[in-house]
Amino acid sequence: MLDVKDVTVRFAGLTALDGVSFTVRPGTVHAVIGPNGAGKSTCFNVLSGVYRATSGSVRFGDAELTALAPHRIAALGVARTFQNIALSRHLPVLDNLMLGRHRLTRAGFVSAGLRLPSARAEAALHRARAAEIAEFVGIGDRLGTPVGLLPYGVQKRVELARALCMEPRLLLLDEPVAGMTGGEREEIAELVVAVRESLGISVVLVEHDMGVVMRLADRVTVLDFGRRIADGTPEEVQADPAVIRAYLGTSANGEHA
Amino acid sequence: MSDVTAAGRAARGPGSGAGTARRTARWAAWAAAALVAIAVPFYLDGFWLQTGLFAMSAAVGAIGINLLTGSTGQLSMGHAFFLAVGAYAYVYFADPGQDGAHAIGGLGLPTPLAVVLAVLTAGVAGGLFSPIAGRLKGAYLGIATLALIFLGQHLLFNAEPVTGGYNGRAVPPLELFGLTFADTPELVLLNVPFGALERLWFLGLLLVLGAAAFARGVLRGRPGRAMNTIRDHEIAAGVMGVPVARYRAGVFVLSSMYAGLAGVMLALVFQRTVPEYFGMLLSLDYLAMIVIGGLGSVGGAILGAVFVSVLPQLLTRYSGTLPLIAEPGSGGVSPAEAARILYGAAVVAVVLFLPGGLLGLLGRLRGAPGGRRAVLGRGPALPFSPPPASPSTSPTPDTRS
Amino acid sequence: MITFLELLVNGLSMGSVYALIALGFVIIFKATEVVNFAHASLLLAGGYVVARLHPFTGFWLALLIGVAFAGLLAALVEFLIIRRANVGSHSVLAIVTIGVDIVITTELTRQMGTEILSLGDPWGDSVVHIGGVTVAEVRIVALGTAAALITLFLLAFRYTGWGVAMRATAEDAETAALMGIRLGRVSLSAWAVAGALAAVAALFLCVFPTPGLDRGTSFAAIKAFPAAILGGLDSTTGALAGGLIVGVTEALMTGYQNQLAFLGRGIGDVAPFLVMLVILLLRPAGLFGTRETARV
Amino acid sequence: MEVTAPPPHDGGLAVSDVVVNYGPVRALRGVSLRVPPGSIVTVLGTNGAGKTTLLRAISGTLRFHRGGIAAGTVTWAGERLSGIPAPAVVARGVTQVPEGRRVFGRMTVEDNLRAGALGAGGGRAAAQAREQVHSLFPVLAERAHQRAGLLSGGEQQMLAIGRALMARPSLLLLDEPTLGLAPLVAARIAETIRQINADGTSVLLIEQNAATALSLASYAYVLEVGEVALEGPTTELALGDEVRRRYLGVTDAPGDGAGRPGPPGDGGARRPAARPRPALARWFA
Repeated sequence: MLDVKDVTVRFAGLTALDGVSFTVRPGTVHAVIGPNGAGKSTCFNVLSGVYRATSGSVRFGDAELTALAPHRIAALGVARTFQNIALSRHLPVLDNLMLGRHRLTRAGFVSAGLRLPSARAEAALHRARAAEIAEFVGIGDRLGTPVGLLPYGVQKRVELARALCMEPRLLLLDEPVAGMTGGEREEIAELVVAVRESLGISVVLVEHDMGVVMRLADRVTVLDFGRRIADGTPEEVQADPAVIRAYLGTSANGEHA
Repeated sequence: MSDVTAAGRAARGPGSGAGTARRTARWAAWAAAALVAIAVPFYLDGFWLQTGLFAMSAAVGAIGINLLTGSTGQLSMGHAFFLAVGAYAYVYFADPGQDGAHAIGGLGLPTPLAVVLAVLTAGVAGGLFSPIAGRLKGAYLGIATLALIFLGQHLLFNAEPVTGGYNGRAVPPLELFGLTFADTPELVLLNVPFGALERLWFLGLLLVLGAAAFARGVLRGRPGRAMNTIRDHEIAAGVMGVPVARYRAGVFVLSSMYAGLAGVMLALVFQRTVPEYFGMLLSLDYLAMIVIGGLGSVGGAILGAVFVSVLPQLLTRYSGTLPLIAEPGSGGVSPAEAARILYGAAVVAVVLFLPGGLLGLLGRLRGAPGGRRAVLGRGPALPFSPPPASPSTSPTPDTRS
Repeated sequence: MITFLELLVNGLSMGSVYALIALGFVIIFKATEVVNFAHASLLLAGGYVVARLHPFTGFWLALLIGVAFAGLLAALVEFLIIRRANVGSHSVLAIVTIGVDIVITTELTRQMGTEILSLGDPWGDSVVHIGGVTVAEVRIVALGTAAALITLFLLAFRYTGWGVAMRATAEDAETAALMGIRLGRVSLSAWAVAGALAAVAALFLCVFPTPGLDRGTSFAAIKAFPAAILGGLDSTTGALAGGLIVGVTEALMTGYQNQLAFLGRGIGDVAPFLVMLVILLLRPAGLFGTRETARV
Repeated sequence: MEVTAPPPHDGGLAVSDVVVNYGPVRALRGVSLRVPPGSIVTVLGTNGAGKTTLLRAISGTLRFHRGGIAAGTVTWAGERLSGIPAPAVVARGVTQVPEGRRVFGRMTVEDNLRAGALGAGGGRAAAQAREQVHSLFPVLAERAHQRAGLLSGGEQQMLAIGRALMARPSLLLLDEPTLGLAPLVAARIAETIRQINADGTSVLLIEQNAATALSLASYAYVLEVGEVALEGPTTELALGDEVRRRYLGVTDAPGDGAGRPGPPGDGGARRPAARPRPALARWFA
């Protein structure tokens, strides 16, 4: 379904991704992991069109993503969250969620400005769905609060809800549990499982918390220095000496293998 | 005045007693304001009516530039150009023109049609600039739009067959449903002679209300959310499916059309269009209006427009009794200069001490519902604020690759 | 051909003056990320002080005081307003500088009224002949002075500790602070230097063939804005190139306006802005500007 | 290196009950730690644990991120660091090497080093410091006139460290110095850190690379969601399963909450959920 092939990204002399390939099968959770600076965020930025790949291809269904602008990729049903929250702080939660409905709604300047019945009906329909998704994510009682006033953990949930509001076919989650407490992590992990089970969509996950990764992922791709060093089931990856070396450093080689 | 969305209303609890009371109070306030607005022409003289009409025109223009600068984060110094386009286009479409030594062109169309076409022309002019308006952002666009001012002045002075050159052109009065917005034919209502200004007053009120309602609809609806997100986090907007460049260009066009309408209103009140008026100072006035009133909201734009348009007139009217201010022409600080200095300083003061502008101040004074907004309101104090610099506990992009 | 050369020299001379203004504009932007719309008013202030003082102090002392005054005024704007406007966004600061501009310009034009003030420069309207080319002496002086100041500035930028601090701050303010660089001082000095450069430029905007300092001078100064942005707001090289492009374009369009009559009178004043638009269409970040890479 | 537990003392770095907020977001929830004079202490933790925030609180750069110390104090050699701006912290002998190196890429190597010396006066001290840096990293002398942006990752890291040393710090704060470096280069950096420490500079080292950090430092703290979750001498921590579990998610007993402290048995993904899992219907319209 999502096929990443030989993707290379170079910035001014620096190779951030070097011929990375992996495939995400429909309806699975695929984790991309690796030490800091391994190229995971670059990878997400390529998938969502924020960066343009120097070479290589990303196919999603029939579409080639590497040539598309971010909003065109969004139109294909690819949603993402941001590691460093990217919400409008002044706007209430509901408005942030409604932004997720942007691609599914049509109201333009004229119909919104004149409040035509079509625009109002559309808004009401989608507000209801946004509220439903908010409920699902556990922020149903915060719809009217400006996002900037919410605690960090809740803001992360708003990010997730906004991405779900796009009714994606592919969901990219950039460190959904970073900076959360143990209990919160459990809940978010539960949510991701629930998303996959109830919507059947594919999820690509960048995450540092290996516990969460091992629990959620069907398949794991490990990056280091922008290269793919391993790819397999969580168990296989966990036992891979190259992975252990990447994480614990050279001297840990013998100790933990 | 408040710009609370449906969500905001929901949060306050739709059925709560306090909510109902507040709503009633708000209706009462609106009704009172409407009564006052309707009564004004019966009591005030022409000077104040004209001032009020200027303020109305300014309000329409300010709403437009606030959509661009306040809500989308795009700075424009070229607003005066689009006002000029609106004003001159109206004259050109409405005036039959004249032949002879100083031939002046004109189409002599029905005046209401000329108004509509003038607004559309301003929109087209904005659209022609869209390759730049869509690709540049923030203050960069501000400098680029300086070009429009200079280009505009050049055209106004040189395209004499259309603009009348240095002398400008007389503005044909508007005729709507048999009513002419001019001093003749005479009309007396309740013992008050109803001249051009009195008649235009009500038209102006309607136009401001319409413009405000439309802008608010845009801001509360799908386009408004996209605009705010472009301002707050451009990349997120793109990833969420908003075509950022197209939206930037679109808002620029919409803002130009507002300016065009403001230009038409100005022309109708002033009854003559002259090139000098549409210079850079006018653009600066508009930026001052929206900062002083409160960036990003319709109410703020209107408040700021009233402040900036009425202040010089107030000072003129009372220059005799105010210290430091001299009568015009006597060599001291003239009222117009005093007004400019005052609102220039007001811009600085608002950013330093009054985040949210006059509207934010009102909200805070009113307490309760504004309380939260004053802290983190819809009409943000920081229109271009970047995404929260460090929302995460480890805010540097730790995984930046 | 002779006309062309004369126009070219005059254009380069004006261009170097625009470059001085644009350079200050760029320095402020690099050091503090503020687009300073009050720059023209700083220039006007410097020129005004020179114009008022020279009958009493003589030209050179007046110039010195005028330059110092503009630098001080700029520093004051930074210290009292820019530094205190804790808005977290540099674009809001651009609007604040518009407010500052309105206040200073209004007050100065009020003081000037309709007068045209002479700056009392010693060059007057004398001309020099080089080959068949006739050029006003003061235009040569302007070119020389601007070139010298720009060279001096670039050397300081490159070799002094101040220059290192400026460049480090421009690249990465937080890391510069980690190195112990005082950002407040860097920003204050950037504004002061920019103000001083603007005052020097004011002199050369108001000498022959211009009648003197008047209300229109700040509009002449505004032509440095397209110079700065078409070169790239964050590039000193860009400011120089932009200034020269604007100066030469303006001079040629004005000089050949009879042949360009179909474009209307006064096309020379508009030309710099048209050039800016064309360049921005091709390169939105300007000729030498850097595009920021998005970080998510 | 014989430190077993940092004893209470007046010298060294003392971070006491520091709470840091970024607006409504609390990033550190009362962190205390000590770096005795002359030692290397490391802080480990996953992304978002608050490691970088801790360094910012010490170096005075929180304000660049709209953050601030809400409670607690930071002192170095008895002098208070909390609440003073970054240049003043440098003046008191504490210099940070930022994460991701952040060399001034458009400036030459030489100018980068000059920038580093600006906080500590100039003159002879700077010349001496430069000599020291050049002897520590000969490559920086070779490339003095090259643009820093063109250096390799490892060389940039050396430059970042060298630049910080130009201020002649008595305490060096290192934020992930081996980030994104090849193992051999990382080992070289680690060796340098050891040498810098041997020359008398105390080091607070933040690392993801647990093995490197534990081999360098005498004492380690593990941060988790803004709190110190674990601390101890590195000799004890290195062998413990705790670190291994935190970093690799390796669990000895299958399914025990995936190696994090948390409600045990609170539902693993592959086991029946303890409480009803929320559900969301697909959307059709």
